Amino acid sequence: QAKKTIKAVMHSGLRITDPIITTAYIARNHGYMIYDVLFAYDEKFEVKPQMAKEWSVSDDKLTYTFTLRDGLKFHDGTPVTSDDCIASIQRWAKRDGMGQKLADFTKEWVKVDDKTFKLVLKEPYGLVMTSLGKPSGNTPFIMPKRMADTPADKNVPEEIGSGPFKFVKEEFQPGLKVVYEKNTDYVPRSEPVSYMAGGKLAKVDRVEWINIPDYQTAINALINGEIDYIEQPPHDFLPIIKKNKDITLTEYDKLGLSGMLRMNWTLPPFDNVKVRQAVMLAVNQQDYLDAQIGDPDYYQLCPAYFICGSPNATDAGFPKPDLEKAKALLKEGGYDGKPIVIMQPTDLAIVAPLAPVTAQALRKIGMNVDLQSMDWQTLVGRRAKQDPVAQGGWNIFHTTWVNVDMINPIANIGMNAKGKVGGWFGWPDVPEIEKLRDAYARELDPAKQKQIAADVQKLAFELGMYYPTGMYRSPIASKGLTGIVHGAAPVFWNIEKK
Amino acid sequence: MGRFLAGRILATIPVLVVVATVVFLLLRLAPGDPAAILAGDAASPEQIAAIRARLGLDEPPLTQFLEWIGRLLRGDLGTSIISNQPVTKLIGERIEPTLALATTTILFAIAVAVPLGVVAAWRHGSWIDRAVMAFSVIGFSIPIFVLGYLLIFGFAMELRWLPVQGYTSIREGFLPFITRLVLPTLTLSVIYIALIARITRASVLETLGEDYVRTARAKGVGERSVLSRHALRNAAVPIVSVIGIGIALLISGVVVTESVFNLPGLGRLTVDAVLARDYPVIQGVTLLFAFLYVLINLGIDVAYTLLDPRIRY
Amino acid sequence: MSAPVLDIRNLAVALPRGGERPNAVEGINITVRPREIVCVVGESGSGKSVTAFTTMGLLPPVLKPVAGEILLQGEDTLTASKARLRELRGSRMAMIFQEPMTALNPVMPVGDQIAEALDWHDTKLSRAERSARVLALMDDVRLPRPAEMAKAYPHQLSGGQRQRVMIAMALANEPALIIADEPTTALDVTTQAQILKLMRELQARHDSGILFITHDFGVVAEIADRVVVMRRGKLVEEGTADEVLNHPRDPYTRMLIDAVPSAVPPPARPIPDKAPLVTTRDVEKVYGGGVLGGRTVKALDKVSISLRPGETLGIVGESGSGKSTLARCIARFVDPTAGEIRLGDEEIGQKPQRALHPIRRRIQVIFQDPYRSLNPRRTVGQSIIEGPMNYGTSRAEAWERARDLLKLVDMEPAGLDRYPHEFSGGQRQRIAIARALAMQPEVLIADEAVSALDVSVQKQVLELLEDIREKLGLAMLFITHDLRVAARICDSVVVMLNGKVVEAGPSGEVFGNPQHDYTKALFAAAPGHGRFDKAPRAPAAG
Amino acid sequence: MSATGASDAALPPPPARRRLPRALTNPSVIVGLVVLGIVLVAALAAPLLWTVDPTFLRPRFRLRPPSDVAWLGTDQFGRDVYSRVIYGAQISLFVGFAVATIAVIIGTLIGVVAGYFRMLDMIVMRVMDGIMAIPAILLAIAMVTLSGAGIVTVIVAIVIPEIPRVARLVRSVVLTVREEPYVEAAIGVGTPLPKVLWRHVLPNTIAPLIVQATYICGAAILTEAILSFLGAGIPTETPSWGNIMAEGRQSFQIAPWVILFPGLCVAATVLAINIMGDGLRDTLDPRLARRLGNVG
Ligand SMILES: Nc1ncnc2c1ncn2[C@@H]1O[C@H](COP(=O)(O)OP(=O)(O)OP(=O)(O)O)[C@@H](O)[C@H]1O
Ligand SMILES: Nc1ncnc2c1ncn2[C@@H]1O[C@H](COP(=O)(O)OP(=O)(O)OP(=O)(O)O)[C@@H](O)[C@H]1O
Ligand SMILES: [Mg+2]
Ligand SMILES: [Mg+2]
Ligand code: NI
Repeated sequence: QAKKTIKAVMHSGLRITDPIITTAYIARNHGYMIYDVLFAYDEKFEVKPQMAKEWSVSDDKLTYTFTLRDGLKFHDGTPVTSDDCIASIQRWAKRDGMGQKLADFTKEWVKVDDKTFKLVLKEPYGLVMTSLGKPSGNTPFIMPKRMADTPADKNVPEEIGSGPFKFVKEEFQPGLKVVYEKNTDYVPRSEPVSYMAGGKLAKVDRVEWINIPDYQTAINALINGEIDYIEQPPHDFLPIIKKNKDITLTEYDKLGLSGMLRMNWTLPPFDNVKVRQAVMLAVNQQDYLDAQIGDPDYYQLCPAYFICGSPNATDAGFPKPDLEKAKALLKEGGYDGKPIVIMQPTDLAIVAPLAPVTAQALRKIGMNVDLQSMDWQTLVGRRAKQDPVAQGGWNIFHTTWVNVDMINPIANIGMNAKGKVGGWFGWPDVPEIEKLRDAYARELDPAKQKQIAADVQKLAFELGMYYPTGMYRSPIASKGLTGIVHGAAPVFWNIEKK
Repeated sequence: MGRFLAGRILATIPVLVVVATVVFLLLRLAPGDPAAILAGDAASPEQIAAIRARLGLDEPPLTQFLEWIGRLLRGDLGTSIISNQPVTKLIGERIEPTLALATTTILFAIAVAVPLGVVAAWRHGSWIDRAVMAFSVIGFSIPIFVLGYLLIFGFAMELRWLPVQGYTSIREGFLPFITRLVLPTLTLSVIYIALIARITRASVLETLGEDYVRTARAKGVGERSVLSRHALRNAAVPIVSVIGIGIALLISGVVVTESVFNLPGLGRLTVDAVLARDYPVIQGVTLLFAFLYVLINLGIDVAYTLLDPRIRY
Repeated sequence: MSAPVLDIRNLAVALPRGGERPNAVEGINITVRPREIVCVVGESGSGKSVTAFTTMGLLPPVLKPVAGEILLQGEDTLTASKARLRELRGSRMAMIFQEPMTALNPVMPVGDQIAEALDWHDTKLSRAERSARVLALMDDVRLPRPAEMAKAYPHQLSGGQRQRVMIAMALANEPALIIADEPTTALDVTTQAQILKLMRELQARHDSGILFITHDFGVVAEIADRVVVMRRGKLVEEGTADEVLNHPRDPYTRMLIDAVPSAVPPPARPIPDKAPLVTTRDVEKVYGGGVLGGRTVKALDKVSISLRPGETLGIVGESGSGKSTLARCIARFVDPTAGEIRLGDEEIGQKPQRALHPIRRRIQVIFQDPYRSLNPRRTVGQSIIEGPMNYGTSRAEAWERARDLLKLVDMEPAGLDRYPHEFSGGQRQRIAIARALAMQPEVLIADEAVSALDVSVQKQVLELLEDIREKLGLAMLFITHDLRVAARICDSVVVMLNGKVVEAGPSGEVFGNPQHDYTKALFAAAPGHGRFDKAPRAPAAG
Repeated sequence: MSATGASDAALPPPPARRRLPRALTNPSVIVGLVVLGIVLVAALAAPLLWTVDPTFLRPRFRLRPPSDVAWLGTDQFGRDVYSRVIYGAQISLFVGFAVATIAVIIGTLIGVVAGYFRMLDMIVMRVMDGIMAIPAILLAIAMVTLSGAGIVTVIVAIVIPEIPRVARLVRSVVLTVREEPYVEAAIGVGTPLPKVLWRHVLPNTIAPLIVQATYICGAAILTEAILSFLGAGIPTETPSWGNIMAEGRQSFQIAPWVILFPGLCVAATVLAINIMGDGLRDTLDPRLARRLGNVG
């Protein structure tokens, strides 16, 4: 019988195979192919065991005990042990934001036996399971200890996991093609698939990720049956795809993505809160989404920093566009007419449209804008600079995120308010917000957590931490496939090919 | 001749040194940081700095340069920062499609353009001449991706004769290999056909006025032979120059075609590497290009001597 | 008498509008019979080549035959189809062109070029037969070592050898008619004599008729059975060689014949006894070698000459003997390998190119190949005024001088605005002379400067040069292979062979009493030896 | 008045000027000139011809087909394609001409030097080989940091890799021309070397250079598009035919008008330049006349 192969075009080519060293989403997707996780979210955003058979927490909320399922094996044949899990999580905790927070509260990880291990906290922490079940950004994937012992700032040298697919090293061509084969030794859970949780059944023999840089070609290839799956066809192509009856569009990720406008708090004029507030009032999600997505079926205005549709969603403090007030604030803020450098990454189709919209909005309230086009790498290099604009600094950049990474004040990197040291690009330095985030982390009661999140949001909108430019969803286009999982990432278990 | 060849091949060494240095300098001038792309969007500046240190990117440029040169002398082009793969392996994987496309394109372009140019020159001023000239001018001005999409639309989507995209190695059989190259070759060759046809027409037009052409006619030689053996042979030097320039252009300049038809070639590797600031890959690829160009130009110069016995080195 | 191979009847060919006359030729009647050589003579631009090309069906598209017929063994070539014409060309009629330099395909071995003439008319030949035929043909035309030579490219052959290849090509299919358009003009006398002899011989063997275009009356006297004289597109006289040469009826013919210089030098002129203007001592020139190695040619071997103001020194010798090389060394187009060259008191042989600017004005060269020495993209006027303007003459003045000079060389000043390709060979040569004179040089080097001219113009030019020499005290280095011309104009002569001077002395002595064997052989080879010598030097009454 | 007039009349007008009007009677030159003229006028008069500000975004009206409001439709930001194309003419023509001119001038200089001075040939041509190897995008990205994204940067980045190609072409012509007797003749009448090169050697390169220059001009306009697309081109705020097409490439199938109109403009311009170039060459090069006359 012929091998069943899915040929998929992902949103970018896989080049870095270590999903811990990088936050690149393609590496995360790769991670879900070959690695497995201890816990995963189900469709109600509840954390469910995956590799773990069961877990328990002590009454003082300080000790978490985890037991592994039977029959878990890495692709090289060795069984998965507690050592592997501890090493993997510790490596992850060095890179991921929430992992770091967890590490701050962690006293130690203790191996009980090959299948059982314990996490001992210094003090109670509300996000232990949320962190361990984290479906995106850096996901705590479990790899063999020898790989997990690689320093966290160095690429792992191998691609060995315990997930439902195996990496075919000989056929890997970075940036071009990745090949996965069904892991026949994989023991899936018996529960049905639910979001990222449940039984991961590989129903095809082989998955090939092919990087077709030209979407026009990718779609033609899909129509012609040369490929089966496109992860993120640009929205402008959806009308063409819809005309084709045998192509299905699957909105697998209800939370979707959203864009972010980030100002540089360390340089004038955005070191002044009034000027930031003016910007928050000048811009308008509708324009961004129209320019970026266009089709209202796929976008959503969302006043929540922590994402509409997530437990923390609220509209607290969301600025209503008000040009007059913005102009007034600008004056009060003492804006001196110096050009504002907005960086536009023209090689990144989904981010590129944001900057011109911002530029036009700022011009409307009388700001002087210098819109500079560059490639994404230049932007990435330049946004790290804290120097004045004249020496290569910047004022505004935009980027986009997968919303599942934004759903609470800890995970949401835009809420990092640690300032120039330990903060994220733009470097807002707001101790109150950091205090609130800390409180959120310690809070064990979901209802109270929600309240703290709302407080964070209110304050953050007021100070202009960043402007969310609106939510949008990117459907998967596929032909002849069924069972595409609705989850936080495009995963290939459960998919059947006719 | 032997000495000439040896001299020219030796001359590649300074070229490579110059290219290596210039590219290295350019890379340090260009902003961007491979460590940042490795770390991803959500990484903090501190994490990026750690990766930089790990990669040795925070050492003084001179040290890095010397280190790289040192490894180069040992025949080691280094390892990609991003994908962790040896540069030689990356190049090895990508060179075949590019060479294949370049070869088919050049062969096809020559096969079409030279006869067109000759006929246009022969029938100077006639409708054939005008048609050839019009075609070659239009060939100059259609953006290559538009042509690519149109061909895909026609041959792959409507007629379904050919696949839309992809590349199959020649090792897997000639037929699958060539069917996937037909459309890219057609797309890419239009501009070369235009260029070569024009040069051929111009050169042949000039040689047709030479005395030896008249001599050939006085001998009663047939027109076809007058055109090919006398006029074209003597017009060959500029035509070969242009073909050589064309090959050089092809090898680096096929990014768009490679993207449109999803061919895993060197053009895309270069652009990817530049956009990701994957220093070792960029450096390796440019060195390879420089070496190829020297070889191509050497080939052209040798071709001159074969085509025109008066030229000697 | 047998039927003519070629019978041109009342031919007229129209010139494009705006030409100097409505028809290039009109009312032309020429008959060539088997085993007969008919020479066509006439001034430059008189339509000799046009007649030949019309016969071959090789006219450029701008020229159109408008009347008459051309019968090749009874078949009209004017009305023949293109395919038929192609069949006829090469097989029944063949042509030998004036310039062996450019008439052969430079990138094809000469053997193949000869073979090609066979291929197109005798397709049944096997490879071996074919190459045997080629070698036989090459042997026929006395090319040395045919087997080797067949693989050589034209640039590896001497001018005479190339011309022989052309002849072999023309003879390949034993054509009934051979048209030769000035086939020996570019060749030295010895080679010329061999070629003429060869043509006569071969023609006798193949029963061909030859239409021979030339302006050299020596050649005419040597080979012609019958002579046709043309002028301004019309036929002025026709008759047997004896009739035309010895009893010309038409005044124009008489004028032409009178213009033929005598091979006996006139009595020596008094030369003012001044210090020599140009002297060379032991000049050597080796071509080739250098960084890349390769074959070397010693083109000059210890050549010493001297030239006084007002004196004309002739250099004669066979092709490749180093005449042009010597001229080029003196004019410093090439750097002599060794030896000394002085201009006045100044040593110029070793000066770097940068320092030569002042000297260039004083030494001028008239080149061997007039067409290629004029930039095809510049008008004649531009070419002439270039030099004077380089030395500070105003544009207006330079133009004025150019007009005068053009008149001086017997051309319309309006020609200044035309391009070189719009002139005939002779006219181009005159332009080149005008260009050199425009510089008002002290030393004039004329490298085959009058070889391409018809006798009447040649005479004018020679007189012109003499006149200038007289007036300006010009020193002239006169390179020629035409011994008559040398005798006519040179005060003293140097004979060169293989890069060496084998004999030197006043013209009277050298011509009257040649010492060296080679010099003797050279004089013996001069065409029309002994003819025209006693012809009166004064123009006949018209 | 009459006295000076008379002496002036005695001088024939300089030949180059005499030939130009003759070139103007060549129909292809006229057609080319007219088309180019229209494009140039459109470029220069752009502000008068706009219907709206070419940079004004109206995201709600994105990708609208041509209508009486937006004559040539709108792009993905709802900007008016017509106004952008008109405005883009300035930039694109400038880039095209500037690149072609600079590449031809510098390339010719280098080619002549390499072809005429054999000592330098080896070195110069190897340096050229090296320059060709440097990817244009890398150059552009590095240039952008040095001098900021902008037209000058783009022009320099496109010009540099073109120079070796021109140089090679010119060199090959010079190698053959330098042996021509008329070059020697010019030296013989004391023409200084620079003038020899200028008058006698360079004109022979014109025919192939016209072909090459028109090619470069068209290619530059398109290369600029690719650079824009990769973030190293002219900022997208400043519309050029290249970056309009680059932005519109994504929506090629649903909104073909976005690239169709700038594409047509590029094609028409390149076509006009080519036709004109060929026509000019045919009339200005007296050697072509030689093909028509071969006797003697
Ligand atoms: N540029 C050159 N390179 C190498 N050899 C040369 C070169 N020019 C001339 N020669 C050789 O030098 C010798 C003398 O040539 P030169 O041109 O001086 O002869 P010439 O006496 O002028 O002959 P002709 O009567 O045919 O013009 C010949 O053997 C020729 O092949
Ligand atoms: N292609 C041409 N276009 C215009 N006129 C031409 C052309 N070829 C020749 N002529 C003219 O035709 C006339 C005859 O020229 P032809 O070449 O037959 O002269 P010729 O007798 O061979 O002279 P020469 O002895 O100088 O070779 C001349 O007036 C010449 O200007
Ligand atoms: Mg000579
Ligand atoms: Mg003639
Ligand atoms: Ni033409």
